[in-house]
Amino acid sequence: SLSTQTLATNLPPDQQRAMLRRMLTIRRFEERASDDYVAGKIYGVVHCYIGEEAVATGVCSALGPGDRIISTHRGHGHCIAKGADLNRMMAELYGRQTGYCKGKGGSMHIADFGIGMLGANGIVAGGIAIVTGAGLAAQMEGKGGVAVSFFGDGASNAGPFHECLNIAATWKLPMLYVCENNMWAANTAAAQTHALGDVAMRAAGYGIPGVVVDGNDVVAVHQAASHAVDRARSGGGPTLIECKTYRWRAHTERRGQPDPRNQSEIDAWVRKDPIALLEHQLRQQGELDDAALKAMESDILGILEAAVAFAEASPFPTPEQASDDVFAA
Amino acid sequence: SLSTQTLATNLPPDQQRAMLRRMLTIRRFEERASDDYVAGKIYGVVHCYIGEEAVATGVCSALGPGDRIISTHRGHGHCIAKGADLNRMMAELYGRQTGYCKGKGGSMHIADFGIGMLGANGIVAGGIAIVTGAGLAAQMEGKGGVAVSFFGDGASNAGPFHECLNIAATWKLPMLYVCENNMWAANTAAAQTHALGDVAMRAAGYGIPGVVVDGNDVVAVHQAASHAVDRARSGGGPTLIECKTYRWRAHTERRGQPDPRNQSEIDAWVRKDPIALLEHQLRQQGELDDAALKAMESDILGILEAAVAFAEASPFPTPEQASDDVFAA
Amino acid sequence: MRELTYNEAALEAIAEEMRRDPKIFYMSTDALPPLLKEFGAERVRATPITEAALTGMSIGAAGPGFRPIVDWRQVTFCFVAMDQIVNQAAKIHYMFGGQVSFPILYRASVGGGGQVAAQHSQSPYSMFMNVAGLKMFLPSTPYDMKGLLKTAIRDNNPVISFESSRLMGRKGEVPEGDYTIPFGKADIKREGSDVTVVALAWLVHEALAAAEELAKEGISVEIVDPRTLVPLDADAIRRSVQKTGRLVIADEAGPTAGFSAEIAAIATEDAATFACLKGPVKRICALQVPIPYSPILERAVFPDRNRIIAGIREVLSGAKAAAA
Amino acid sequence: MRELTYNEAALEAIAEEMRRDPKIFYMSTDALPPLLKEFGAERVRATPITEAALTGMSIGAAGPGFRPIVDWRQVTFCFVAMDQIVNQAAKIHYMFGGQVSFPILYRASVGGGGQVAAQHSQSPYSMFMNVAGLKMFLPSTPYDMKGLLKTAIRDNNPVISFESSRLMGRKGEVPEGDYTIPFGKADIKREGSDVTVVALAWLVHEALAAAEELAKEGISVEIVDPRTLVPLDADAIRRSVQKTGRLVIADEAGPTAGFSAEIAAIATEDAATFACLKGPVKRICALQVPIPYSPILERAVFPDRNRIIAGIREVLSGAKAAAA
Ligand SMILES: Cc1ncc(C[n+]2csc(CCOP(=O)(O)OP(=O)(O)O)c2C)c(N)n1
Ligand SMILES: Cc1ncc(C[n+]2csc(CCOP(=O)(O)OP(=O)(O)O)c2C)c(N)n1
Ligand SMILES: [Mg+2]
Ligand SMILES: [Mg+2]
Repeated sequence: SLSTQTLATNLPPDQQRAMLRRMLTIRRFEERASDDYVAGKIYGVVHCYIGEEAVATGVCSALGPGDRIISTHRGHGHCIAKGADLNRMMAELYGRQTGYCKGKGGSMHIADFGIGMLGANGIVAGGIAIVTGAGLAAQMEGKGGVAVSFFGDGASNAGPFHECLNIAATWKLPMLYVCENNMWAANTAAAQTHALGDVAMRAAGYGIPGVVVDGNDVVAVHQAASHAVDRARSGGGPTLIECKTYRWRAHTERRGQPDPRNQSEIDAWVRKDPIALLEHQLRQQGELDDAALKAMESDILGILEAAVAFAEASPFPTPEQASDDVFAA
Repeated sequence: SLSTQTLATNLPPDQQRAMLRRMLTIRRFEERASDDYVAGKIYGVVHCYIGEEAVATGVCSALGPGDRIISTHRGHGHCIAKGADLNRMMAELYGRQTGYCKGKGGSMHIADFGIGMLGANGIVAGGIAIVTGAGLAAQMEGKGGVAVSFFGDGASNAGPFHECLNIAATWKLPMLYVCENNMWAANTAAAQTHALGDVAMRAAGYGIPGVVVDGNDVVAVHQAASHAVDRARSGGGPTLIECKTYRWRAHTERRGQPDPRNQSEIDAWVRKDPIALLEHQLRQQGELDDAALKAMESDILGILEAAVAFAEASPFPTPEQASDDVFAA
Repeated sequence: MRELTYNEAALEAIAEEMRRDPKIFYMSTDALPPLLKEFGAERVRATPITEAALTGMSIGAAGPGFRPIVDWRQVTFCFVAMDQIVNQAAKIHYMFGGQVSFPILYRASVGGGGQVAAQHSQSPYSMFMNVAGLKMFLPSTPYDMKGLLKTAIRDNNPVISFESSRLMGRKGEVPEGDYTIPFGKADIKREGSDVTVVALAWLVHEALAAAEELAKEGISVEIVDPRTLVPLDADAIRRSVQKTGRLVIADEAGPTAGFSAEIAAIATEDAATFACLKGPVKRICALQVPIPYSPILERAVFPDRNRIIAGIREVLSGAKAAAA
Repeated sequence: MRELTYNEAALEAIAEEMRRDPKIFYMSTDALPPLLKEFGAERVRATPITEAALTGMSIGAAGPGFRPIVDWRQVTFCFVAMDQIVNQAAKIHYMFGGQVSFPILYRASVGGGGQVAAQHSQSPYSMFMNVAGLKMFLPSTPYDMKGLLKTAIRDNNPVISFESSRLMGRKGEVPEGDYTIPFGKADIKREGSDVTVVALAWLVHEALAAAEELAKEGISVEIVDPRTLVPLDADAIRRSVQKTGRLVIADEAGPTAGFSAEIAAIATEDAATFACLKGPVKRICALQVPIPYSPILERAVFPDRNRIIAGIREVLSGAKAAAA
């Protein structure tokens, strides 16, 4: 859109290219993870973020290293956007000792507290209160840090969302509540479970801003997040940002599961590919050409090959290690 | 207020006198219960509704016998307003076999499913989902019944309130959500725990009406409830009604507990006595005189004496009965 | 006889009961396609992801005469509803002096083995056993599943159907049409004389495999499947132990304050049973840790036929030691 | 030595720790006046009635280095937070491979006796024992309370302090200043030789009264107070039973899959202990029912010194019977 075009031109091309790279990395990482899952090298369950890359990328590009986020069951994108190490991510998916969780967590539980990524979470809305505690910690630390809760449209109907929005608003916690409204919760349409189409409307009940953003427009997401971050850092309290987006793939990568969504809906959203949109914008600004894109692509694929190699070369945990880490020393 | 004066005159004097009688009955019942609690004849914990009688009375006078309500830990008023038997109520407080719960429940758990009173509840916000299920039942029964959730300002910050408002709005359940905002949750001021002063603002997030009413004006409460009931019966879905009111007494009747509220705040609300207000309105209409009031008073006291006599004459449960009623046949 | 999977048996029981009784309706965060297709969206409701609200709503719909089924799906999702389960559903009948009944079925899959890590690999039924006022069962076969589910749906109390995720696809003989299995009746899945193994769900099958193995050495294993956890058939368990004199308990859950501890207690607090015990009881359970993701770790945590065999050998040798 | 009540001992421990470590802060639905007065509203926070949110927030504040205390107040109020307790607090350290620690103290009063009926008279610690990843304790004296609370606050894991509502006003000697009591160490509250009584909290005192009574008849009772439930001092319990040969377990909670079952199991699954057992174990617990309101009913539900005495007589006679 033209408006975003203008927005985009406000961002330095390097930053735009960095965002493109992040989004491409997320997508290629998950394409590989999905293949390796089907190949039996990755276990359990894998939820892909493909189609929603602009949300995590746009929000996290508005954060500093000292800021903290929490993720959902669909967590790869948030990890990568916050700067997680791809080797340790892949090694975790492969169930190896060198993984972020030493093979104890898997796809649904990747965390890296060192970079302020407080973890993926297998319970819908389960992370919202945890990261609100990180927002309280940031406020008490007094260093201007903020905390970001990513959650889905489905999670927005759960009690913790309401409880935490009220606490954050009352205590003016430096928080962003980022709803990834991909219109579906597993196999149930948001339209069936939400009284209103816009989750952002809930903000009014707590006297905080509620913003609706095109979640496939990384620049628009970045701008909305930047404003909310400024507000939070300056003691203005929390903001609810609803990003309208869509999940391209089935709820999980397990093959042969039912997917009630109709193809035309999926196709329409694939045409709104967030990566293609930014690519197009960069080309229009004369800041990206085929060569540069090709280089970026192959660079990313190389890094992912290396991550897989790292994972495959890493040892599995030993049976004895099942008894480690129940309690901290 | 004049506006209510006009409202009042829309109601038949008999109905206004019936409301006065209800409110007086609640107050005298609790004054007696409190005395008997201090005297050691009533056990455990007792929460008094005194000062808030107009809420339960105004709402329940807009309901039919087939409609269902749920209460809170502060339940005597809701029971009496829905038409509970004072003998069985008092016998329950006295812990007798003839009590509503055979002595198993006490003050926090009086219920009478026969009259659509689904119970007091000791867990804050614990009843909201239960009565929302009764709203679903009413919708499925298709007989035009409605269900009413009474809850406090404190409960309005808890997850179930949010979850149920969304479900009721989405399914257009025939529900009234009646928030008794008495400005305090135990010893914590609502101002400390609510982002906004009006709980009714939360309704906007679900696209349902949110109404603020003077909770000490029984006629105003009745009118607001009547509109919401009409809406619910005709398939319009739920309404959130916030009644501004105040608890005259400490959080519980246990003596010597701290009460951080300052006396001037209490006094100001005592001057807004809901019973005195309706009495005044009836007198202005020429529908109540000293004699009628005196008769009503002594009639109520006589009924309460009889209730206490019934309770005291009733047997305590036997130890063996502790093992009854765990499961239904 | 016709065979169904454990999961198909459950769906058949529910569908048959829903045909029989129009007061039954079903709530879950995704509607099960076969039920939705047959009974429609009014009776088979896809809901917001609010297990707490659904659990409470089932109580408020049951009081006035409906018979709700709430499918929590994986048991881990019911912890958000724990207040409604422990403080409301379990207590409301007693607390209100039994004035009305609350016929509700809650469904929850339990167990691990799918490398879905700690949050999605849980067997917490013992936590619910500890709460007075809830009935619950955990079937090991499609046959038991259908018969117990029908009993549960007709019961006038809140009942939890724990269902083993490991067994969902497992086939077994299931009669067409109506039959029920009473609560509180254990099933002897295999008769034996040397040692009693009390096992649940998937471990019943592991125990059967262990028994086959040991039979080759002339060790005769009796396998008792309690099927219902509350009410629990203590008599059947005690009878078996009185016969064999030895007790092994096999459970996919961790041991601490668990089902396995309860079985050890009901055997050893009973004078007649204690008098027959030839050696210490043995619990074969998961390690008392959250369940890890990586397959090697996960296998190390869960009990299986080999650990059951080792446990049986231990109690037998222990007994010998004592005899010697 | 100076005497404090059980409740005062708790407050003193918390205040001393908060003075020592500025990273400690306190959240609860009402602020405790003495703590609020000394430490102010930033460190002693009155919150909305959202135990689930508080419990989750404590995890998110602990990860980055704070040491939160969340006072659930009555244990019944923590069931709304069960997902955050079971799925998050208990598992997060393990699930994330131990990359950071989560030092959190949760406080919860337990028990009955106040005629506050089913929802407000609960002793569900066994449910939490069944969950891997949580430490917990339940003191019986003001001295133990102060020492265990300090250990808990300094522990780098989620720890639940269960506190007996019956004992809140009970006085006992408490040293001024700093001391700690290690987790996993039982305390022999009375030495004896004929029978071991493993008891918790209020029932430690009932057991002491029972022991006094029986001493007059020359029956020597040893009373073991585990104090910490997780980790549990199994060795101390087994040593005592090996010495006395008889085991009675006294708990204010119901028996089913409870603390009492676990104690029976750890005694009877240990070969050396089993070999010393002269008779069946005995559980003296609450009836397995929700707790009723009326005093007569409530008294009928809870165990007390008389039921402990009867239980001890039973195991002693049972033993004789076996011997005869
Ligand atoms: C409390 C709880 N209930 C149910 C589930 C099962 N579940 C996993 S993901 C999911 C859908 C979540 O939808 P949404 O929040 O919109 O996130 P999305 O998958 O669309 O990213 C459900 C129901 C769960 N994980 N937790
Ligand atoms: C989940 C839960 N947490 C805490 C409590 C303790 N408690 C009982 S009443 C109360 C205050 C309730 O305030 P409000 O909802 O405004 O009702 P009010 O007492 O003012 O009528 C609290 C905190 C409880 N009963 N349930
Ligand atoms: Mg979604
Ligand atoms: Mg209030």
